[in-house]
Amino acid sequence: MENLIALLVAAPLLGAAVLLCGGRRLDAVGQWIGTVLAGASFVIGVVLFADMLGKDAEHRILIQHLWTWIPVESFQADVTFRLDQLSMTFVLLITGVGSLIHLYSVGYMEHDERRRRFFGYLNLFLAAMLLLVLADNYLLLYVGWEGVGLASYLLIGFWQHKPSAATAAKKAFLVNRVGDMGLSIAIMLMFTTFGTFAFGPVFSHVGETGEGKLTAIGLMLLLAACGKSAQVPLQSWLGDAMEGPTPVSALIHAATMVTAGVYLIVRSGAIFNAAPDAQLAVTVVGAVTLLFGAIVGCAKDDIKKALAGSTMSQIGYMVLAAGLGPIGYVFAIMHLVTHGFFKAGLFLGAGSVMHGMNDEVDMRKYGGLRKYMPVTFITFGLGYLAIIGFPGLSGFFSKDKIIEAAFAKGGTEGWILGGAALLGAAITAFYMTRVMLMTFFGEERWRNQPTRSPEAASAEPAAEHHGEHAEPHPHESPKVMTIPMIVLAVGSVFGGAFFSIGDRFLHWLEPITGHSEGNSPLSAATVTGGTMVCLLIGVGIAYAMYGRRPVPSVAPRGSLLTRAARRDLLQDDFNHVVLVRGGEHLTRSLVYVDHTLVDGVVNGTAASVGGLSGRMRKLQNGFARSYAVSMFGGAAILVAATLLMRAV
Amino acid sequence: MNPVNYLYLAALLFTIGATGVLIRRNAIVVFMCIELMLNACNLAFVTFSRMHGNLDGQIIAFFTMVVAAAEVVVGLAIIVSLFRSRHSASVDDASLMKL
Amino acid sequence: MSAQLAAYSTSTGEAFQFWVLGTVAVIGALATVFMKRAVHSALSLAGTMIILAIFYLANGAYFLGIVQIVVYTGAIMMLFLFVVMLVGVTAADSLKETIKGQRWLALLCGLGFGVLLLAGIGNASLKDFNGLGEANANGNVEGLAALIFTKYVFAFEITGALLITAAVGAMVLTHRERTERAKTQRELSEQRVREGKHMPPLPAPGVYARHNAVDIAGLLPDGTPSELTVSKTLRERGQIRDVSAEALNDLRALEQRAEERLERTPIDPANLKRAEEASK
Amino acid sequence: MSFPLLTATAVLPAIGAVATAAVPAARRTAAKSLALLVSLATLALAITILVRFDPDGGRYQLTESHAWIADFGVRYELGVDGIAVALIALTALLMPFIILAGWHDADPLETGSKRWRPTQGFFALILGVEAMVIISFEATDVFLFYIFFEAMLIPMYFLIGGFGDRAHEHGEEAASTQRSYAAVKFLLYNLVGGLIMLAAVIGLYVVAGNFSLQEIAQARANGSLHMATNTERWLFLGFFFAFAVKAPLWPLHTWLPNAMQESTAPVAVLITAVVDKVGTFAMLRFCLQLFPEASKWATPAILVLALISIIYGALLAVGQRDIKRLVAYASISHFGFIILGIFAMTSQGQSGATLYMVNHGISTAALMLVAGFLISRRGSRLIADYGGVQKVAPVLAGTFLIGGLATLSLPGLAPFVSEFLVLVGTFTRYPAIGIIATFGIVLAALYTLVLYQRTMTGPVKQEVSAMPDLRARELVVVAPLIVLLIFLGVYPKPVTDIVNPAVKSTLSDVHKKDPKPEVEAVAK
Repeated sequence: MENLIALLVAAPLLGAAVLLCGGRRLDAVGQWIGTVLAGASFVIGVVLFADMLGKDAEHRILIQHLWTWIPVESFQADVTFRLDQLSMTFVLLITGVGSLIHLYSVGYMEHDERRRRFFGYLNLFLAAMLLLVLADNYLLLYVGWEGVGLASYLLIGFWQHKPSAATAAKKAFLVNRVGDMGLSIAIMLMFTTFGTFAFGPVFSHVGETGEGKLTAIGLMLLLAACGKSAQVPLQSWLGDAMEGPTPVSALIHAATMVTAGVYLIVRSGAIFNAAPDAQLAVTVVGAVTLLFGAIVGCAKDDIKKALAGSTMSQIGYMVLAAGLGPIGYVFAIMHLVTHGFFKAGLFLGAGSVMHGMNDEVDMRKYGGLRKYMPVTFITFGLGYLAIIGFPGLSGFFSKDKIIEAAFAKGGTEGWILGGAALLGAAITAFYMTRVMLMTFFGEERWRNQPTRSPEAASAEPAAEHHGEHAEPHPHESPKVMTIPMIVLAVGSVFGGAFFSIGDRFLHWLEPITGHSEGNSPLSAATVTGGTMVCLLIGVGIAYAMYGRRPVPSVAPRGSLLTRAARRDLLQDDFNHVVLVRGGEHLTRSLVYVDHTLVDGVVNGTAASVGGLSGRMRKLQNGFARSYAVSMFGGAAILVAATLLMRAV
Repeated sequence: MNPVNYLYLAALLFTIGATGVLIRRNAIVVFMCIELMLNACNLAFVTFSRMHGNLDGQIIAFFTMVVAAAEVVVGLAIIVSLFRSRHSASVDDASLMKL
Repeated sequence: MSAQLAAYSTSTGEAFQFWVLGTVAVIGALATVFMKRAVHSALSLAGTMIILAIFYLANGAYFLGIVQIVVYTGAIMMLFLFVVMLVGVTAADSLKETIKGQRWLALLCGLGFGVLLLAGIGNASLKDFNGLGEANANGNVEGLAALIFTKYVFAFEITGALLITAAVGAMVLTHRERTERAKTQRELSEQRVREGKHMPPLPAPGVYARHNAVDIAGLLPDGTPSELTVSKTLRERGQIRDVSAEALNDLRALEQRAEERLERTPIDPANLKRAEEASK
Repeated sequence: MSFPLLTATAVLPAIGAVATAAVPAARRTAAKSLALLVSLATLALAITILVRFDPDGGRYQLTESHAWIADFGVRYELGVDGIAVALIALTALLMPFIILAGWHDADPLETGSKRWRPTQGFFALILGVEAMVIISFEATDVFLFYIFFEAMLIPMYFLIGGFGDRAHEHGEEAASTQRSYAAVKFLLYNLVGGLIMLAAVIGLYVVAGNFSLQEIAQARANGSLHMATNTERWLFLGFFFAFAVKAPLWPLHTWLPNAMQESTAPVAVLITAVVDKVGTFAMLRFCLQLFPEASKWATPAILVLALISIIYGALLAVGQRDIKRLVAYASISHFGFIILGIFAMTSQGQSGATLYMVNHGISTAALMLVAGFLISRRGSRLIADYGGVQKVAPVLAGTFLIGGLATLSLPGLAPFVSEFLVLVGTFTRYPAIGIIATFGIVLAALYTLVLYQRTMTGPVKQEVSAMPDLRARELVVVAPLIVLLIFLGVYPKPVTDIVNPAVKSTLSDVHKKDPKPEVEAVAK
């Protein structure tokens, strides 16, 4: 059985290789090759899952050792895969959602001449992501970690002719690199502390070292997680990442890659459990981010950016849960999975809307679309209900559990975190309702007005067959796009319930992550009630602002907070001023220094030697007699030297 | 008197000759000064031969003379040809590395 | 002789000779360096060499002493004089230095070098003089010969070769190939006519009854001397006697003598003297 | 007496060089093919060495030893350890690609330009460099090594000064003056280094009485040869200076950007990927083995310099406007990593450093050669003159991107392995330095991606709109390098197996052991 694990990774990797090296002759069938291989990987995953269910909890860990990777004395890195419940969960999520989105892309990218390359990149992403979750040691995980970074770089910048896309891609990669730095330092720390960085040995020996070391490792891992999962302070790239094609946003920047940080933290649970300070930091980051993202989400008029903000905030929830320790690990993952379903669904819905609206992304130019694209409306609506935590839908279960866990942490921390989580729930309800209303309800603001705001112009070549600059004709997307949306909608409706009825998910993951009931000051019922209240408040406000009043098709100036939120709470301005400007000045001055100082010293020496020799030349006046003088003087000096030597 | 004085004399003459070489511009005089130096050496040789009580020193002096003769012949010839080309016997006129 | 040669300290006679002649030798050397005219330098150098020859003899190097006189003073110095003549004894070349600081540098070096040498000799251990007693036992020349033709025979042969080469070299250097045929008398005269100067032979030097020297320029009708009348060599050496004032001086001298006889004025020897001088 | 494999490997390209130079001027293509053949044959010999070399065998293998200058105890001694084998393989491997990439670089210019390019000379010089580099990797006699270490400069000087880029923004005159400036700068820097080293070599002879690396190292090891502390330090500095110039280490680096900027891409690769490696290799082989104590004494200073090189080089790379200069500064940063690894004195660090030499050679070759193709198409080295190339020449852009990713050491490509080893090896002994060095990987990403974005992405510039994609010859050059990058990134074991024993013995020479981990998590 374990030999199948390698195939999980191999299938999409093969697809990537074939598609990227295949050349033009594959252009026609490229998308299908990619989709089929992704599907194949999913099938393998299901087979392995079935096999795993057959065993009892103790024997569910499969290890496949492939080859020794980097052997240098005590530094032994192997290519070894580890398939346990945790990674199984991810495998299913990644391959499942991945395959669906491949399918969706077949329709979405239909008219892009570089489609083959697109699917190659998607497959590459799948392979890297699977490598990430299947790795048995941190170094191999690091490979997947950067692999997904590369894939996301390539996909964000897929429309490279758009400078904005290229810049966004670069930004994403760089910010991620900062996180990767944290990961690599963490690995080095592990090596110096434990002499290895394989999961098993490290986790089993955590107890034998000091808490300081563990805290350091934990913080470094957190840094890595922040980079990959767009947590404060490394969140700035996610918004720009929306420059990529919508399926990419759905798969990478909503469902899977951005959740890698959560995986890392949960996977390293043993370390975090032993380092409370690191855990605290994680929870703080999570809480801050979930509010940050939510606030940003409220102000965006670009539908994808609004969803990106929401993604940020939802991952904030997961990180928060993961930071709570054994109380929260399971729910972090559970929310991760459900979020995978409904957020992917929402993004696909958004994509479908844009598909029908000549790639218009400004929600203020939408409105009343529900009767033109019913399927999209329904699936999107279900996703919406799921994410705000409407009772019975998946979001309800997972998020509710996290809020409970937050309170269960106990003490003032518990209250603060819980409060933040509740507030977040309210804001989530607000901005999602806002999106919903602005897109599908209200009057049809897209009628009789120039479409395609200039910055979005020539955005997605997929639009080129729609009549440009004409009034958009909203229409439902083709089956190949709607089917994935429907499937995801189903998932987002029933997933939560399926997982939590009888704590299926809890029992499934417990052997890996461990679980402990915190001592919650509030009863579960109270928390749920509170959540409901917040939810209603949020929805209510949103309805009051956007449902009852007509939405101006040009954004009003808005309050200070609103404007700040539109600018992603000034994060980019900060980065620009501090890092970009500072960096430019630094490099420029260094170039100058290199040229004048370091090089100048050398050239100066050369020049002085030249001048000296010029002066010496004057001694060579050509008069035999002056030569004779110098000769004679030399002779005199020699005699003197001889005498001295004899005297000494 | 100590025969070493001969050596002192030789040194003196040698130095005078050398200085002459440096000071005079007339090639012929310069040449004479060189001869003077050679002679000073000869004197020293002879004195040494007396000191060591064998004739090798004298032999050397003898050879020196012969060589000096040859050298004078050639040197004077050079001076003559130089004079022909430059109509002067001043060594400073030959300050360029070509005739 | 050999006995005293062997002695560590020399006889008073040799000492006396050394101090006297040594001084002269040094003076001669200095003169060689500082005389304006090459000829004088040559002569004083010759003197120094002769003195050196004497010192050789005193040091028991009889052969060398003779050779020194014969070869150096006899041959080489004569060669020098010949060259001086050949080159033309131009009006003495000034001792004025042209290269900046050359002289001072030279003197400094010379002084330093000399001091060093003397110091070196001074603190060299030159105590014992074996003298040439047994070396010259059966004749100095024989001794030298024995060495030259046995121990130093190769050096000797090579010096021979050297001499030959030198002789040849000297010839090569000084010989000048005649490119065109020498002009005949006729051609020369024709050329003169063509150029239209000095049709007649050059005028003879001015000669008076009391004088028959060739270095006196003849007077032109206006009384100014004419260079042409003196031979080219003398002219180049600037050895022309100016006799334009000659007649007047004689006249004045005549008058004076007349007045002495007539006892007109007391005799003025200064005048007379000047007159005599001038007339010489 | 067995077949002198090492000598043959070094002599073959030398003969090839003479033969190539002898080809009549008209038969240009013949000369090129001959050079290519010779380089391939050399590669075959190098592979033979690789096969014949037994990692678990003695320290130096395939040794040859003949008396040479008996009076000074100079011997013709060759021998290879794992490190040398790896580098010889690298050199022999890169040569065919360099020659192939420079196929047209030395063709006579179009009529109208007065400059005549002696094609034969170009390829002959390249082969000559190969011969000298190989023998200096093989030499175990200090004097022998020194001779070729210096002699290398001569052909390099002519390669840099004689053959520049085809086109130049300021015209041919400016180009040639800048070229000669670069060449002279290169020569002077390295000559000064070599001079100081010569003094040290003589000093070594005075102290040790012979030049044999093995004998001296043994004598040092078993204490029979004692050096006064100061003597050893001075000698060490003398050697190290020369190697640091060659490497190049900050602040002795400024010759490299000029040299790489002015020379053609293949020659630039020759400089940075092959010739400079001799410097770092020599640090590992001579500095550490001959002067272990002094090496340890100088370690802190050297580590700091290496650190400066890493950060400084990367920052300057970000600030460059000229593609080749950018790559040059990137290389300076990478050499900083190599030196860091060498002087961290841990097995990870030194194995990593050796691996780094190999990988950096390949990755730089890939990046630089593609850049060369790009430049030869547009006729400009300025980044600002490009834009949107990936639209018109996707394959070129793709290979360029892979080269760039290798330069920023992306996991899965070869450089990652070595870079991470170096970082870990440094971290285990000097955590602070390790962490600061880690910033280098962020900066690497910065300059690589900025370069890629400015040249390849964005709207298509008018001048590049007609740019042809990679030709077959160029693809043949690049593809194998990329395959190699991926292979060594996924399965570097073959190289590490060869290198590790050598590193182990080197470490034992300097009496250093890897620091023990705090917790023994892995059962020995």
